[in-house]
Amino acid sequence: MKKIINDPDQVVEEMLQGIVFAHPTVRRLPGYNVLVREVISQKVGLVSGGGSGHEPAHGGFVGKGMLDGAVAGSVFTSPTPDQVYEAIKAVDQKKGVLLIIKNYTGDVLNFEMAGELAEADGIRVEKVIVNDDVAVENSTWTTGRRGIAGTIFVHKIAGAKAEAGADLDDVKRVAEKVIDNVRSMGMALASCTVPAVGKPSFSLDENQVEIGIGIHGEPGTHREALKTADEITSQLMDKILNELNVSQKDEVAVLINGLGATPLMELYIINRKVSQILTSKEIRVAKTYVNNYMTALDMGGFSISILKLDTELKELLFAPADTPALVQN
Amino acid sequence: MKKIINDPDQVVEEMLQGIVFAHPTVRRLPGYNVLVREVISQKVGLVSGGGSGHEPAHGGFVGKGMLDGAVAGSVFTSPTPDQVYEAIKAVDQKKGVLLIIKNYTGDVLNFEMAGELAEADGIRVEKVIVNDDVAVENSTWTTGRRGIAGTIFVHKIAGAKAEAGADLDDVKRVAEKVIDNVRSMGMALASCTVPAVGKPSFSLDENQVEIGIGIHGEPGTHREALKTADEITSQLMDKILNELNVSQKDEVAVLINGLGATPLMELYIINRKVSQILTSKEIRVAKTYVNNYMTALDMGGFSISILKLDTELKELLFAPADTPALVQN
Amino acid sequence: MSKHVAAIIAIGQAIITNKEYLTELDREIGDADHGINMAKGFEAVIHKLSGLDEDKDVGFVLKTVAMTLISSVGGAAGPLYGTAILRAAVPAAGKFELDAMTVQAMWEAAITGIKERGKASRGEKTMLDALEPALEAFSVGIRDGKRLLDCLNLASMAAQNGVEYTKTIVATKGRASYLGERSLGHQDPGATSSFIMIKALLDFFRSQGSV
Amino acid sequence: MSKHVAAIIAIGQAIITNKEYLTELDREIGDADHGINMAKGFEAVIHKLSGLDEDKDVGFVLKTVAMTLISSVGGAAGPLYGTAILRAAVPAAGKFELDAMTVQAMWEAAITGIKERGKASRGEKTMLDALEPALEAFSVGIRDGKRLLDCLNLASMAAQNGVEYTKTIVATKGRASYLGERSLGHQDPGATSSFIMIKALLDFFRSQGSV
Ligand SMILES: Nc1ncnc2c1ncn2[C@@H]1O[C@H](COP(=O)(O)OP(=O)(O)O)[C@@H](O)[C@H]1O
Ligand SMILES: Nc1ncnc2c1ncn2[C@@H]1O[C@H](COP(=O)(O)OP(=O)(O)O)[C@@H](O)[C@H]1O
Ligand SMILES: [Mg+2]
Ligand SMILES: [Mg+2]
Ligand SMILES: [Mg+2]
Ligand SMILES: [Mg+2]
Repeated sequence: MKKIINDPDQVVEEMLQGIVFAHPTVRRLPGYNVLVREVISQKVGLVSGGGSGHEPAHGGFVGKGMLDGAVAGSVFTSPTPDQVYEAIKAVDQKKGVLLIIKNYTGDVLNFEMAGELAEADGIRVEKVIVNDDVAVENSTWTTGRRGIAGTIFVHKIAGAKAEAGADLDDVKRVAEKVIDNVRSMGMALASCTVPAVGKPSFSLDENQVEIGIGIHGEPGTHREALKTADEITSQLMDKILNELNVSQKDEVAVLINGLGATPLMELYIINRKVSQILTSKEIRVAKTYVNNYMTALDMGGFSISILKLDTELKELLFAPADTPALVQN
Repeated sequence: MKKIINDPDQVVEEMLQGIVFAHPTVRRLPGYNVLVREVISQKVGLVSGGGSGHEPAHGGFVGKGMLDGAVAGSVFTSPTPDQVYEAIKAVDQKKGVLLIIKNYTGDVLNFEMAGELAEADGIRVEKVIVNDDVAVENSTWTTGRRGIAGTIFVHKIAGAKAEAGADLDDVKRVAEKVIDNVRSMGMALASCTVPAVGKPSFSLDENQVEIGIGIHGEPGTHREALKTADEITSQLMDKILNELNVSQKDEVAVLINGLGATPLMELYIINRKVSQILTSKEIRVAKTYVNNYMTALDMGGFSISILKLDTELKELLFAPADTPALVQN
Repeated sequence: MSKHVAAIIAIGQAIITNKEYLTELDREIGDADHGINMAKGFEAVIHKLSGLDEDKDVGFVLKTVAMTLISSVGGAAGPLYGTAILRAAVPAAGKFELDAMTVQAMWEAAITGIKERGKASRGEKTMLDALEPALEAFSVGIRDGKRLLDCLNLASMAAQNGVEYTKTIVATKGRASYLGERSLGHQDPGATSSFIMIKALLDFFRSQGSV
Repeated sequence: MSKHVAAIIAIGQAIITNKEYLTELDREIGDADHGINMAKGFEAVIHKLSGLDEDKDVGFVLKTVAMTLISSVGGAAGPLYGTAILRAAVPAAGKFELDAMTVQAMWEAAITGIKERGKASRGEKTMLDALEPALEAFSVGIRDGKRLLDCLNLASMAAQNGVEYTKTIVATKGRASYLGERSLGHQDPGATSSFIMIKALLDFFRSQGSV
C-alpha cells in the first residue's frame, strides 16, 4: 500500500485537523469527529455524514446553503450514534434537525439511534434516506438501492431551502423530492485501498472494469471489458434514464463525479457524451457539476447523477452556497 | 493503459467540448483550443495555458477575477504560437495583455512567438515566467526552475489586480511580486500515463517515491523509500522555506495541490503538518487551498506551495473570483 | 475480576484474534471492515471493563458493553450487536449468576432487538442465520434438561451450521444484498462473528470446568 | 512533385518512422512527446505540401513547412525547428535549384535562428550538438571541393557523432536540464531528430542517384 499517511488508525483524526486548519468557516466539536458551521443561523439544522474516505463529502459541504454538521466515521464505516447525536445537539436551533442519510444499513441504524437519543432530549428530528444508485435493484424486500453521489444534490437543495427559512417539514419535503428525482450510476477501473486493510478491496484485470460500482468498492452489476468513454457513458445513461421519468423539454442537472483517482480530463470527456445524449433527447441541462464530490479514496472511476428539475428544485439548486468544496454565487 | 477516453488523439478536443458544455461562463474560440471568458470586461487581459493534462489548470481558471483566456496544448505539450496568438487577440480590450507562462522552454518559446505576432498587430503584450519549483536548481546558465502549482497564485492575484482596473505594467508588477514570493515542491508515489504514449512515464518500486517530481512526470531531486506523511511534508517544507525569505510574524498562503490520483484525505493530512510547521515557526497562515489545482493526469502525489504575503498580495488573494475551478466571495 | 466480565473478555479476545479473518470475509461481499470494526469495539470493551468495579451485576456489565460497542463499532454491526446486548441486559439486571432460563430469555431479547433494529429475518444472510438456530438448539437442550455447558455446545454447533448455510443463500439485507446472486457461495461475516462469540463463550466455560 | 518537396516528404517520413524511438528517448529525460510532436508536425507538412502548386520556389516551400511546423508541433522543438526553417528559407527565396554555397548559407541561418530563439549553445545537450558539428563537416567538405552528396554524408556522420556526444554531457537547456547529473548517459531526443533528418536527406539524394 502506497499512501501519504502517518498511521492507518489516525487518518480520520489527522484529516479532520487538516480540514479545520484549512477552512476557518468550519469548526470541530471538541472530542468528536464532527464538523459544524462556525456560525449557525436560526434555521432548520441539516446533518449528514457517513464513513470517511468520500472526501470532500461530507465535511466539505458544511457551510452556508448546505449542511450545518457532518459526522465522519472511520474509513467506509458509518459513524456511531453518539457522534451523530452530538452533531444534532450542536446544530439544533430549536427548529428541528433533518438527517440526510445514505441508504446503507450501518448509516441508517446509527443515525436512527442518534435521532432517538436526540428526540428523547426534546429535539425534533426527521430523516431522509438517499438511494440514488440504479446499479442496485430497488425492492422493499431488500436493503434497496444505495446512496451515492446524488446525495450532493440533496445537500445543496435541502440546504438552500433551510437557508431560506423553511420549516422542518418543508425542508424534508424538498429533500424527498430531490431523492425521488435523482438517479446515479458509477463504474470503476481500479480498486481503492482502505488504509487499515492495506490491500485493494477488489482486483480487476488489466482490461476489465466493474459496472455499477459502489462508493465503498462494493461490486455493481457485472464486470466487462474496458470500452470507450462514449460507450461506457451511454451504457450508464441508459440505465439512469430508464429509472428516471424524464422526457422532451424536461430540465435536468448533471453531476459527473470522480471517484478519487480519475483525471478531470476524463470526467469532462464523459460530460461531453452526457450532454450529447441529453441534447439528442431534447432534455435541457440547466446546470452541470464536474469534479470529485463523493469519492472512494483512491478508486479509479466515476459516477453520473441526473436530477430532474422542476421550478422549485431549479431555483434552490441555483441558490448561493459557500462551503469548502462548493461555492456558488 | 486503463483510461476512460475514446481516442488518445482526441482527448483535448473532447475535453474542451465537455468543459464548454459544463460551464456556460467560458466560451471556446471556434477552431482553436482556446477558452475565453464569455464576457470580457474593459481591463488588461490575462492569458495563460500550456500542455493539457493539468486540469483544472488552466481552462478551469478562466473567469471573473482570474484569467481571460487559457490555451490548451496537446497533453503535456506547449500549445503552438498561432493558438496563443488567437487567445491574445480575443481577450485584448486595447489595454494590453499579460501572458502568464510556466518556465518550460516549449511554453516560453511558443508564447513568445505568439506575443511577437500580436505585437506586430499593435497589441501591447507583456509576459511573466513562473518558476516556483524549488526541486530544480535555479541558475541563469540553465533553463532555471520549473513552473508548477504556484502558478495558481499568479492567476488569482494578477487576475484580481486586472479586475480592479490596474494597467498592464501594474498587473505585471504584481504578477512578478507573486513569482518572487512563491515557492513550491512536489513528490510522486506513482507515475502518470500520457494517453498517446500508453504506458507510465516512469516507474517506481512498490515502496519508492520520487522527491521533487515535475508536473509532467519529469524526475525531481532523487528517489527514496516511502516515509510517513509528516516526514515527507517536513522534507518538502524544509526545502521550500529554505528558498523563501519568511520569518516570525510573516503571513503566508498555503496551497496543497493534488497531482490527480491522490485522495483529498491525504492532502488534508499533509495540510495538518504544513500548518503545524508554520505555526511552530510563528508564521501565520492567512489562507489555505487544498485540492487538485495543477494536476499531472493520473499521477499519485502532491505539491506544496507557500506564498509570502504582504498587504497588497493578501488583499488581492482574498478578492472575489468566479471560475469553474475556483469560486471565492 | 468477576466470571461474567472474564467471559466477555474471552469473547472479545476471540473477536480480536479473528479480526483479519472477519475482515477478509467482509472484503468478499461487503466493505472489508467487519473484523476491524468489531475488534475496535471489543478493544474498547476490554479497556472499559478493566476499569469497572468488582461489584457490578451482569445487567450493568452488559449495558456497559452495549453502550461501548454502540459508540465504537459503527457500521451495521455496531447498532445491531449493541441493541442485542442492551436488550439482553434487561433480564440480567440485578443478577450475579445466570441460570439456563435467564440465558434463554436474554438470548430471545437479543434476537428480538436485532430484528427490530435491522428489520431482517432468518434466511437473509445475516447474523440472524447463526443466532436464531443457535438459540433454538440451546432451547431444545434446556427443554431436554441438559447442562448449560451442553446447551451452549449445541448452540455453538447450530451457529456453525448457520454460518455454513449462509454460503448457500442470497443476501437480501445489509451491504451484501447489493451483490444479489453474486453473494452466493460466500459466507456472511456477521453470522461468522456471532458464531465466534458463541464458540468463545463455550470455550471459556469449558476452560473454567464449571457450569 | 518537385524534387525539393519530395526531399522534405522523405525527411518527414523518416521522422514518422522514428516516432516511437524519439518518444522513448524523450521519455527517459523529458516528457515522452518529442516523437509524437514531430510526427504530428510532419504529417501536417506532408498534407500541406501535397496540396501545393508545382511552381513554388524552395524559399516558398520552406516557409510553408516552417509555418506548418510552428502551428502543429508545439513544445520546444516546434518553435526551434520552425524558426530554423523560416530562416533557412531566406537564402533559398526565388531558387528552384540549390547549390552547395546556398545550402551552407541556409544551414548557417537555421542554426543562428535556433540559437536566438532557444538561447542555447553547443554542449548543452540539445539539437545544436548534432546540427553545428554537421554544418562544420559540411563546410569542410565544401571547402575541400567535395560533391554535395559527399558533403551531406560528412554532415550526417558528424551529426551522428554529435548524438553520441550528447550521452556524455549534462543538459543545461530544455526539459532534460531539470535532471542535472541524472541526464548523463542519455541521448538527446532533439539531437537525434536532427540527425534523422540529415540522414534522411542524404538517403533521399542517394536514392535519386543525383547531386
Ligand atoms: N439488517 C440487518 N439485520 C441483521 N444483520 C445485519 C443486517 N444488515 C447487516 N447485518 C449484518 O452485519 C454484517 C456486516 O457488518 P459490518 O461489516 O460491520 O457493517 P457494514 O456492512 O456497515 O460495513 C453482515 O455480515 C450481516 O451479518
Ligand atoms: N533552448 C534550447 N535550444 C535548443 N534546443 C533545445 C532547447 N531546449 C530544448 N531543445 C531541444 O528540444 C528537444 C525537446 O523537444 P520536445 O520534446 O519536442 O519539446 P519539450 O521539451 O517541450 O517536450 C530537446 O531534446 C532538445 O534537443
Ligand atoms: Mg462498513
Ligand atoms: Mg513536451
Ligand atoms: Mg462491512
Ligand atoms: Mg518533450
